[in-house]
Amino acid sequence: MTEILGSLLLLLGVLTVLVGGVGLFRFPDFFCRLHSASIVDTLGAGLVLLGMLVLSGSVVIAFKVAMIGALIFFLSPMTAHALARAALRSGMHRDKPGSGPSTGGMK
Amino acid sequence: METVYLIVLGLLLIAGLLSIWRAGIGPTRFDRILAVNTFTSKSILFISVYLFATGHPEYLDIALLYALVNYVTSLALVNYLNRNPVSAND
Amino acid sequence: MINVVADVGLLCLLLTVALAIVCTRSPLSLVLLSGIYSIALCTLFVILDAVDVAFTEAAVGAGISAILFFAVIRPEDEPVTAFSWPSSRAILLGLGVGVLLLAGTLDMPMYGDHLAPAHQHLALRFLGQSFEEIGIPNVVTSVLASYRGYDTLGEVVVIFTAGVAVLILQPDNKKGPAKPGDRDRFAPELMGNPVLKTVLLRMIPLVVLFGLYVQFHGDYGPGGGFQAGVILGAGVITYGLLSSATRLKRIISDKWVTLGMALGVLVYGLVGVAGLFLGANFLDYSVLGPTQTAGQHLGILLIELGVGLTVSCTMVSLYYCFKQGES
Amino acid sequence: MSFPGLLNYWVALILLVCGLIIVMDSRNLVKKLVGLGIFQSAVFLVFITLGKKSDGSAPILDASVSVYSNPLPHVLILTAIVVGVATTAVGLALVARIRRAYGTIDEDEIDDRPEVEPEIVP
Repeated sequence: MTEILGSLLLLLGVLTVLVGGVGLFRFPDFFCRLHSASIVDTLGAGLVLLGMLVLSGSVVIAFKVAMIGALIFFLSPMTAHALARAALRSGMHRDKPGSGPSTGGMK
Repeated sequence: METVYLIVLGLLLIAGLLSIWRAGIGPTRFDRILAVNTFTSKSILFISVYLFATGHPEYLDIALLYALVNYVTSLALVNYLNRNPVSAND
Repeated sequence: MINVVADVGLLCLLLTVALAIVCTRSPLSLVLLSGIYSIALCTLFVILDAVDVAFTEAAVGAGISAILFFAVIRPEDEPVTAFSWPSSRAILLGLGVGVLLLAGTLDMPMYGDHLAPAHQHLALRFLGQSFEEIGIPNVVTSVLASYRGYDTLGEVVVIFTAGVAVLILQPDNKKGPAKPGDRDRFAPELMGNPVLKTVLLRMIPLVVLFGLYVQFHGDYGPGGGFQAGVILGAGVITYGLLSSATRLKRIISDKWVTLGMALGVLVYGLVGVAGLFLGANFLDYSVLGPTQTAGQHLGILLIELGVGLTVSCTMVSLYYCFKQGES
Repeated sequence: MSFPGLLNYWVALILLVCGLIIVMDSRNLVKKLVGLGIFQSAVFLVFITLGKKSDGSAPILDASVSVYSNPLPHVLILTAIVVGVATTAVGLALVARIRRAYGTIDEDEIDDRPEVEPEIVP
């Protein structure tokens, strides 16, 4: 039972991570990519780690997994925030709505 | 169970490749640092899942270390950008 | 099966990053790509059962190299063209070397071969007898600290020498006009940002705690003085990055850091000399305690402390030197 | 279990050649140091691959494990990594010093102005 639940969580999480990766690869400008990479990635990592928490047999390992999860949960959004601020301060702006996603890249 | 682990590891590798691609082509420096960050979190997952798959989860310390010091690169970069303000676009 | 798939996949990732590095010219992108390279390499070390090595690579690659590189590169180095292929001469020469080496690899043992010569004499002894002789489960630590203690002493001296060399190369700041107002304030963007301040200031004790865990748990799991030194150094440097090197120097002055570098090597050497005085060979810890394993335990603990002290102080000293060169 | 065979060594070989090409070809001193790091890591990879035993586990003694990989290459490479970062730091310090003396870290630009005396600039 725990194995099935753990596997499901692992697969769901890794699919989410993959979706985030595709977003990072495909989206047209930095802020879109930031959105996909940080938010979706944190969710996916959380799901995978939750799956491993279910699968972990002992308390020590469960604690380590929970620790990794907590660190990712706090540090990943913080990094995204810092990056977004730094990008805004350096004068980067979101593409104009009219230019559409096909322009690709930042100018 | 082994099939599940194989699928998970394979998908993580593909996601890692996408991150590397983004880090390689940019186009701005922020894209690259973002790609480094997501690659790190994917490696944390990869190491953890691999250790679980091979039955040695006691070495999770390595993944924990990455989760702990992942911020240093971003912090050093933000520090660098603050010291050397340049106009955007790489 | 899992092992082979992970191995091949990571080798592909490594190759991709290496080729990207060959074609990239911007220093900033290079530093970031080499960060990715280091992470992929570390993961590969985990796949190849080298957890201690992976630990070291993780600590070094994520904790310290980026700080050093970012202290040296400048925006004016950014080239006009971001990508360029290497010249055909270099590629030809590289290919020549590659073909010669390829001929050399054909005699190598296959991946994971149990009968490979490397696994026969010394390795069997280390794996079979180190637990009776040294008494700690991590064979890597017992080989590093006890069987090959002399070699490790040499490595520590090399790190110390590198730290001294960087100290010599740093600019003589006493003559130059210092800009106290500019350098003595908290980095405004970083500390004015409550999110970064709240999270990262709380990270520092966690990182230092983890470093101490790695230092003292190194006998039983992956870890040891080298890794712990780098992690502790990274934790201390984080405060410098968040505020400024000047503020960090008020807490840990550069004199103490330099002293710590030397003290670590001294502790290591003195443990060896203590063995001499108690009637054994240099760096033979068996005589340090009532029983052989107790002596080995004590000796390994002490020399790992020395290694950790030297490495962490060298890292902080490197940070100070590069900060000084920057202004 | 003979599939990866010599693949690890071949990848290490390509990495080594990549590092060599970077060191020979690039004129930027920071890129040369990154290339040195790649060259070095190829050597690490060869050593660690030599220590791997199939179905082995990390050389940390445990009652439930019977096959361990070879600890000796791990010891050699572990110290080499830390020494590697220390030597990279020395290289970077030299680069910073060259920048103070010549105002650039590009070899071509340095060659154009050989007459600058390094001692003049503080």
